[in-house]
Amino acid sequence: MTEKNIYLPYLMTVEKITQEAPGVKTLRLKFKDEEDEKNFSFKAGQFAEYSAFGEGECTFCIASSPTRKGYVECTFREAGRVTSALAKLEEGDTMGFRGPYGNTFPIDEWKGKNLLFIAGGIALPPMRCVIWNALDTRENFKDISILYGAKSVADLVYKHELKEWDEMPDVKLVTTVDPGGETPDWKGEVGFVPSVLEKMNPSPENTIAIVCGPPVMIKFTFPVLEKLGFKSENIYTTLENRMKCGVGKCGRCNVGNKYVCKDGPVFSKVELESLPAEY
Amino acid sequence: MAELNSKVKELFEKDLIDIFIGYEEGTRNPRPYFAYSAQDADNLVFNDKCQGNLAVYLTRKDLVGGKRVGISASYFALKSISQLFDENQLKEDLLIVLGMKEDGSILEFKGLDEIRTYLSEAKAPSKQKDDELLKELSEMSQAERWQFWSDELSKCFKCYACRAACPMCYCTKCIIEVNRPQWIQPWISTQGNMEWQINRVMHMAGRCSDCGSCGAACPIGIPIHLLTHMMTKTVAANFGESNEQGNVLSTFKPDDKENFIL
Amino acid sequence: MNNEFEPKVVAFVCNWCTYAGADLTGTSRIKYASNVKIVRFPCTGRIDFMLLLKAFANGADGIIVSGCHPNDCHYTSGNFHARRRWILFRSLLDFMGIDINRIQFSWVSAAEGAKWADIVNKTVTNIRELGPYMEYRRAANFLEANEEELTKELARNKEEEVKHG
Amino acid sequence: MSKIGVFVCHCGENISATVDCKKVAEEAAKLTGVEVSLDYKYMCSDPGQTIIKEAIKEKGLTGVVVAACSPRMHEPTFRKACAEAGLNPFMCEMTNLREHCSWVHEKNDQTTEKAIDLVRMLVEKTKLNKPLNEIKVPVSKKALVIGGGIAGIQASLDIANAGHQVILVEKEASIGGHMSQLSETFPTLDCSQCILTPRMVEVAQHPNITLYNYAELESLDGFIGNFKATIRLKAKSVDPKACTGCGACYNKCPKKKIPSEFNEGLGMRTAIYTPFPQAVPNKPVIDKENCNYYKNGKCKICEKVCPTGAIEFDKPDEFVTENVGAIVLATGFNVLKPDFFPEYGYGQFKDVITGLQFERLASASGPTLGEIRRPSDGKVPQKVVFIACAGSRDPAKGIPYCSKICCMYTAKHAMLYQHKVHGGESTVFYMDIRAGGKNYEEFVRRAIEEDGANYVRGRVARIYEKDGKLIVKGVDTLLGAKPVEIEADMVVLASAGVANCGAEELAQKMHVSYDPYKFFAEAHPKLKPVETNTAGIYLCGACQAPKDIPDTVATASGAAAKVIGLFSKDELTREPLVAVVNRIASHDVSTCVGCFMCQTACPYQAIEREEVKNRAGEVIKTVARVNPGLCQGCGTCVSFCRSKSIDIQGFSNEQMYAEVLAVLNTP
Amino acid sequence: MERKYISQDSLKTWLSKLNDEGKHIYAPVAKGDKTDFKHIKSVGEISMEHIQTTQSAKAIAFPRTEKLFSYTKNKGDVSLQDYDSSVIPETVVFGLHPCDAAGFRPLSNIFNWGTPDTPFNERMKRTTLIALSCSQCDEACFCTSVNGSPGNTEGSDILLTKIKDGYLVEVVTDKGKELVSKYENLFDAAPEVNKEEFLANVPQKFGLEELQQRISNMFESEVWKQQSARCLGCGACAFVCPTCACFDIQEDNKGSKGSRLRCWDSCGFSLFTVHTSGHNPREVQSQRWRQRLLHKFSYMPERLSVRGCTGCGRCSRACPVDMNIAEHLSSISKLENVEK
Repeated sequence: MTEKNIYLPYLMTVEKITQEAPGVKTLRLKFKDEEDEKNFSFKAGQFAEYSAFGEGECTFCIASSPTRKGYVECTFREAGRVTSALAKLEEGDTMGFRGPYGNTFPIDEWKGKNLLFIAGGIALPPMRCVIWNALDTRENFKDISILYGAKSVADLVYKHELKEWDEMPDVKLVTTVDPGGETPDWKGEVGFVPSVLEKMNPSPENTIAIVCGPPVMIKFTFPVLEKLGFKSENIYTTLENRMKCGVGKCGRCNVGNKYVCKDGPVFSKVELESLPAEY
Repeated sequence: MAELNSKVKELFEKDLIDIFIGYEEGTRNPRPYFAYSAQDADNLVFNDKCQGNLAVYLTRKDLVGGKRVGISASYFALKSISQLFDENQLKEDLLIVLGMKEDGSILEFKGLDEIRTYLSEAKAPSKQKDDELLKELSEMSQAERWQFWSDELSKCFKCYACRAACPMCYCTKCIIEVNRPQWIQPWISTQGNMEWQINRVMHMAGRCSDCGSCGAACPIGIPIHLLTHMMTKTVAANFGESNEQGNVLSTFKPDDKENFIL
Repeated sequence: MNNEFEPKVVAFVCNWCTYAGADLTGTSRIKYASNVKIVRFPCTGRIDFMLLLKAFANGADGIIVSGCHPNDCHYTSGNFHARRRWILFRSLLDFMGIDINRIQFSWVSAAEGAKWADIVNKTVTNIRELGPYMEYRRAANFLEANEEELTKELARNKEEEVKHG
Repeated sequence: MSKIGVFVCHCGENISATVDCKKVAEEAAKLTGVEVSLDYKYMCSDPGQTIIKEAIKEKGLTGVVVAACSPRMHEPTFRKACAEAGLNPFMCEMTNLREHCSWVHEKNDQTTEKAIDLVRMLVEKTKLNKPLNEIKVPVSKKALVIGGGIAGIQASLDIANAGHQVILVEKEASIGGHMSQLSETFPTLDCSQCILTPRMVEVAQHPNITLYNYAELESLDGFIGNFKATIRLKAKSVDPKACTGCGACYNKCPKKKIPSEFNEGLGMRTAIYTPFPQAVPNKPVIDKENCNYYKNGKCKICEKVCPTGAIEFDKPDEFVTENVGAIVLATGFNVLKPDFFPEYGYGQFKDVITGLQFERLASASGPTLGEIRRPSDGKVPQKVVFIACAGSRDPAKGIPYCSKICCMYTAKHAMLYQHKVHGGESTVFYMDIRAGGKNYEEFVRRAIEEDGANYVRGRVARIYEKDGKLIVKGVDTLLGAKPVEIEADMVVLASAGVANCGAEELAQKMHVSYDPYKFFAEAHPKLKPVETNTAGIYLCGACQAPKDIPDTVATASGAAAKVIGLFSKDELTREPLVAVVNRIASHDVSTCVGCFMCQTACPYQAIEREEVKNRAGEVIKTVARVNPGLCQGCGTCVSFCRSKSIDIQGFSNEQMYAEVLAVLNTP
Repeated sequence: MERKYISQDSLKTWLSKLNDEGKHIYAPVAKGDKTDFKHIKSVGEISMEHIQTTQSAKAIAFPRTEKLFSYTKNKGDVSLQDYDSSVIPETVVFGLHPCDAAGFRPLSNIFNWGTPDTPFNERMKRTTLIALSCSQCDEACFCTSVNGSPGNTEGSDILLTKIKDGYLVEVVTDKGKELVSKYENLFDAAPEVNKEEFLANVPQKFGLEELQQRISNMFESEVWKQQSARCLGCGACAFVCPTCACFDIQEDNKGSKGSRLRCWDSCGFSLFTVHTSGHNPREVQSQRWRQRLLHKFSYMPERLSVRGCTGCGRCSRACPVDMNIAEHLSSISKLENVEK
């Protein structure tokens, strides 16, 4: 055969499993084949297809940073057939990985700027990749602020990393939970992300805002950013649409004539505004 | 014909309906048509070339949701409408049914009970051709029947036109789309195609109006309507023509007859 | 192991009558063919017809479906519902040319240990005569490449049949 | 993958003699997801269970498969062991290598292969098991007893004596039922009223019993532990609080010629009446059908004579709603009206009477004060013919069953007649004598041998009147079908016991199933004789089938014991092997499309309708929901559901599917 | 382009020889009133009476179900068996019409957009298309409205045109040449004929330019709702289409062995785009109908430089409710007030 079969996944060993929140797990995957590992590279924002052999494939972004070599991580919520099977894997088991696919955050263009990350619920993973990327190349950026909200304290993912970020002197972390989701010893904010953002009142000056979260959160966060003076070209988000192939062929993920798998998943708000509401 | 047009006009003029489901002239045969005004009513036709079962549109929420609906219904569509009522899918106060007799005259129904009464008395249109095919098939040996159906169903490419054309297939998630477990292979193979048809026909048992729309809809021309036709006849032969309420499979009689259980 | 065709038979039984009846066959030490494997259901009403087809698709040559006698259902009416289902299902399969002689339906009560052994032995003998149910399995394939593979398997089985038949 | 532990039991040699248990364990160890696989001589023994418990703890097992004997035997044992080790008990499954394998097959490779297949099957199932928790349903500890005959009285007293509140509903003006009409009772011949009346009084005075006489169940909602019963209190026209039971009213009532129901029409009563002198409560009611005031607006004599002003005309029926946790149905039976038999001339000949009428004649409180006098002319009959099986065991008449009590009471009647009419002649036509029961056969023999009742085996074809005598024409089958003709003064028909009128309607109200003869159906004919298919509703006495007094009382106490058992805890716990309708994360809420055909299929009325509303409170969908308090887990709905929206825990679609695939696909 | 002539009989001989060579020949075979491509064993099976086969010939390169790779599981471990292109036979498709042959270009563009799709390419590599010009058409045909024609050579390796008792042979590609040159003696020199005279007259239904101008700006139009009202949401149109390439990836797994399969899918199915959360970007049929038309007439031309429609009219014939695509496109091309 002359060309590589694009549907053939890499075999990966599940190296580490972290239970992030009820129903949410992070798997750290290591290439079984060293050659594969050597030839593999990706950038922040990209996604991949993960296989549980016997059940099928599922699409998630790569949650680990490209600056951390030797493994990739994914974080997912157990929902359907494939995610349930992935959730059942034990350390040492084999699974499949196909990618990286899609575009990336233009992180090189952000050099010398302030970064404001705004994430909600299970949408922190795509952000985590770029957060660590930025933190690992901290000298390239000015202020880094992270606003992360979840339904309840239990639902916050990456709890130990949140702690780590919180302790970093050059990172401003604000965590919030929806009203009623707090525990007695909760020290963060209580309230929905858009209102907490408004309270935070970040300066739009030389700042890039990266927003990831459920559609409702995004819908209400954009106007707040606008109000704060953020320009559309300085706001980025990632889109999720159902995909099967990940490479622009299966015909599911397009939003108008843009394919989330090829033209996305990262879109600036400017781009988003030119797209029809098909996501 | 003029009777239908003027009747529907009247329904719109009296503001009794928001939408009327009927047929208009199409490329070769009449096709489904939705009238939204008295003016639209002029486009309606009804003749023996009208295919399909219009009751299929009654469960389409994006089309009829919350609207007052009128429909021109063939004998088979009436049967489907009655069954859809039994299955809690329709609201009596939102539906006006005009029964279309084979001669083109209109039967006006005041409510569901009248439809039921009519159906209990009316004779089903004859299905002579299907009956003949059925007989032909049942006279074959088991191996020949297997050959026939595996040949036919090997052609199926699972477009699910049979499902889409059926008024009783209104599930939001069909068993074919259930993947835990994957009951039926979603890809195309004779076996998967067969299992799909077996499921479809078992799900139709006692609910099917025997309209044959599934077979008519099949783009490849597989005579799948023979399966539902056969099922309708089997149900009638075993459990009687009318099953008072609900599905033949959700009810039973202690003295149901069988001769194959040891 | 000899090469004789050993039918694979799956039994779908209800927990209260036939499963208990098969338990009694055991306690009475009545011997029967080991080709049958029992899958336990709460009630015959629970037995989905799709599971029977899945059994055929996955290599079963024969199937036994068994539960409580009419009026004896632990849940009063599960077996009545099941019976209706089987009446229609059987007719449909037959109409489609699927070999219904490979499905044995029976009522075996918790007291009928001997009947259970009898049903199993009868079914196994019957299926042994009918041979492996390749037609249905064969229909699962979608590629010509597989078809060739299957033709070979079919031929192999035929050969074996001839050899031992 | 999951971490499953497989534990293969030798069962001494019961399994290992034919199955290579070591090999089974080795093969199981190779299966994906199997963390540990061991074999041991006796898994159910303490050390065996310890092995399992240790493995769960050490290896962090997520599931356990015990390959041993029948799960019908030891499933609870092993599930308990798992629970003790901290594993959810429903993550433990058993596969049957003994009854279904080693005991029924020869020792050879195939048998071991089969054992391996069986283990693989359960391993695949167990991988898909989900931890389940017992279902808890709150119980309101108050019982509703419907029917105030001896069955209802007994059940009420038993429940009340156990310390629980009881609502007793009786449709007549007095409790007591058929037993209060009886003269003496077989086989001891003690006076029926003497043994019953104290119990009736006890009911009336019991602090835990609320008696609603002259009342009927109007409607019933809810489910086990949580029923809501609406009871119609029929207007009595007499305020029971004001009434002292002095009797002035019925003594003065001008309507005196109303056939008394209590006396089976052999005596008369007034329009305002108490059914019988010992009635409980002993307060009259007005029979509106016959009362002059209600019929033509004039009279009101009772109102005038009542010293306490207790008469209250034109008061409507009232309704009360009671929340109860359990219900006992004790609505009793009726006797077949013998006009069913034109050939016996009941209704045409005054002296052809029913057994129950004979009871009234023989009763000291009856219209003849216990003397046997025939209805036509009050003469003492010298020749009496008793006909057993009047209607019973006659498929042609639509009653194929045996009414069970007639043989005994006919013997009693013959005996009582012989005691009371010295020199009288009694002849009993019978088909068979069914005298199963303590001292029953002896009793019948006494009637024949000591009291001289003449037993003739055969059917009576016809009765007609001739010269003031009733000519009974029958055959004696023991004498080669010899025709027999007896000139009798009176004929007593042991007419069949039939379901009480209104039984069908009541059953439908309560969602209780009934048999073709309208007797209420028990949940299981042997093992659940006092339960119905609706959890929390129990049966006793003759509403289920004709019964004699001892049986009736026994079932009443049985039903009461079930109720008391139910009330012994604040919450009802049930195995969670019940059906559930899926709920998905989408705005569709469930894949259920709400056709509700499962509702028709469910034998337990466990499926309810649930309206799903959006945030604005609009109903977006009506979907099915399973009431886990009622579902018994048969799964009929599961295989019926077209969109697979309903599944059953413990025997889920995925699990059963995995089992079938696993048993057929060798790795 | 080389032009030759082949007689009716020689054509049969040629095909028989190709068959004998071991090439799999797919050709139209009639059964009942339907004709479809089938792997033929003998030339006699071929039928050319039809106007159009029910299905297109796309399954040759994009089979209804295709194994992408296989795997074997052993406890937690997995080994992979890559796609095996060696099982693909050398194939000749005979008797497809120019609209079908033209359909392979859009397919190829989809499957090779950015990343080449091995199974598709390997199959195409081994396939030669001997197309046949159309001498008749029906009311569903509209190739001339989408820049095609009944004698269009685009996409074919060889195009035959029936002229009197034989066929004009136009050898379009090297692949075609190979098949011809091997059996040179069966062919004669092409006669001087005007090919157009032997072609069907397919009337133009709409102006492509007018359509193209409007359709790219019509995402929010009400037209979709009106047009799709009767659409039942089946996949018939997509499955018979020569250019529809949407697919699903599924898993076939028994015991420890399994394979990943690609199978046809349709953008018309209601759950095609549904998210795990239940959210569905194309929730109602009008959105799915819009996707179908925009994909073919807006997105593909914009992104892949090729239209996703060759005017074969199959979707119109297959539709149970007469969703006549030419009629719908024509009405769009006549719309007024579409903002540029």
